[in-house]
Amino acid sequence: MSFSISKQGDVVVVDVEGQLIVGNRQELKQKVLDELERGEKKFLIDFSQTGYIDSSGLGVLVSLSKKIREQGGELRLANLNDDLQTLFELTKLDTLFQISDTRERALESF
Amino acid sequence: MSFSISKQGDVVVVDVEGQLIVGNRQELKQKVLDELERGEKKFLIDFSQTGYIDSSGLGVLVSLSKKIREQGGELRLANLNDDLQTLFELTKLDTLFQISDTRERALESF
Amino acid sequence: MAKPRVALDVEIPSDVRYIEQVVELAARQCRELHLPARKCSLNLPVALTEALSNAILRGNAISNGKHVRVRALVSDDALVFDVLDEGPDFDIMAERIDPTTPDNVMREEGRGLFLMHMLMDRVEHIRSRGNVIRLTLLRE
Amino acid sequence: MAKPRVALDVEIPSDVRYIEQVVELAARQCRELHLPARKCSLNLPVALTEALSNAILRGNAISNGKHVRVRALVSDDALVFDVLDEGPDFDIMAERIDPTTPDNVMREEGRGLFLMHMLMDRVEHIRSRGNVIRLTLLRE
Ligand SMILES: Nc1ncnc2c1ncn2[C@@H]1O[C@H](COP(=O)(O)OP(=O)(O)O)[C@@H](O)[C@H]1O
Ligand SMILES: Nc1ncnc2c1ncn2[C@@H]1O[C@H](COP(=O)(O)OP(=O)(O)O)[C@@H](O)[C@H]1O
Repeated sequence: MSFSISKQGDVVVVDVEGQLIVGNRQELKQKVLDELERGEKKFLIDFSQTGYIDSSGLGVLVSLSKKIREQGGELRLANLNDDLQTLFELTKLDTLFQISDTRERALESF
Repeated sequence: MSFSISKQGDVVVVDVEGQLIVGNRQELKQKVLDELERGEKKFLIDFSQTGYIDSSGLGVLVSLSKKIREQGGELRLANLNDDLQTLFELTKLDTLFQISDTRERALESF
Repeated sequence: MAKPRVALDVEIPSDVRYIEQVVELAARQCRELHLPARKCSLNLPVALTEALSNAILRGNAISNGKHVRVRALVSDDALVFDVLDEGPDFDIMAERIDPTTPDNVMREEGRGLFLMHMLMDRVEHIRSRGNVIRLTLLRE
Repeated sequence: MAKPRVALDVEIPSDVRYIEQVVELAARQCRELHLPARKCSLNLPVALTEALSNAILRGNAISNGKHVRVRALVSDDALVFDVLDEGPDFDIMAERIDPTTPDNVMREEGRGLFLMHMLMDRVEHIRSRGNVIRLTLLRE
């Protein structure tokens, strides 16, 4: 369970490895907010290595998308597997986020 | 918790990721025996990504070293962290195995 | 029908960092009983995480010394998880909101009970010494 | 001195694949009580894995329906783990061999009780309805 951050061009890419849940969501939030504070504007969260997400993990994604937008930035998501896609559909969060099938497509979309 | 096998020159390298314990040791044993059956002779088990090993994991290493030697092959170990080094010393298995500090040194030693 | 048997019984401190391992034990139980893969990889882990985090954060209010218990009961047709806390009563119907309305979809909280209901075949609240949330997953 | 309190209480089926998650819960408990890092990363995980696998494979002989229970007790000076099985009595002194002698070092089995004793501050066998192996780790 860890978050790794890398930079692809001008996009900050965050890989979520393992679960995004109540026990670790603050860590993701802080990492992204630190980058935002440094002036970064474009963010991609890649879920290809993610297991499941709980409601507090979803809450952090909503919170981050608001904060990034307030700074004139953008948050995109990529690589939701079927389980995660279902979660986003159940909660209608698929209407709130721009979600791409692959990392490449997400990077191009900025 | 998984085992990945790769080939470096004529050496079969096994990376033990996570724990080597009663719940998964059979998987390691089978993977190595399969390679031995295919005619491989040189084996290196790399523990750089290993957490802990229990007595049944140590037992599998002893068993493999015997079986490999019976076929005229060799088993070497590399990258024991302090915890694992302690385990091998407590059980005197450090006298039974050839153990290298790094993967490179282990590969050169064959 | 055979008497339901306890398959797993775990008591942990009121600390959310224990949740993931407990859920992994439950998911393993789910897989070994051959329930549909999706139920074991998504429905159970998410719903149980919600019930556990509510028990720890809402029920026990992270109090030192209070515990949360999870008990799995296996019967012929279902796998049932009871999540027990030591907190005060609450009204599970009244607390549940619809987080998918245009007003609510931007909220950061309030999706827990909703997800439990969507992902489980049955969700019950039983008032005992504390709260018991009973999550039922049919084998089907 | 305060009364020892139960910090963790886990009951699992007799299946070795549950061991790793239970040990991870115990190791987390160890870290949160600020015991020395080495005790939480090596001594406890290995010794508890040994006690659990003996309880499952030897005590309960992998019987369907039999359970293994682990209970952690925290006191001012120690963290104590009780591992309970439902098996017949055995003689922990007589069963323990020295696996480091030239004859024994090539053996594939028999290192479990030895490692428990080397890695724990105290190991006790208590005969109750089944066996209780009590592993004590001093906080020091
Ligand atoms: N075990 C519980 N004990 C007390 N109150 C609870 C419990 N579970 C849920 N609640 C109440 O129900 C509310 C809604 O829960 P939920 O839908 O999970 O959303 P959230 O926890 O994000 O607020 C909580 O805010 C809390 O007031
Ligand atoms: N919980 C238990 N119930 C019954 N017998 C046990 C138990 N734990 C250990 N034993 C006995 O002690 C012996 C030695 O145990 P151990 O040192 O762990 O080595 P191993 O399990 O590899 O044989 C076991 O083979 C078994 O006969």
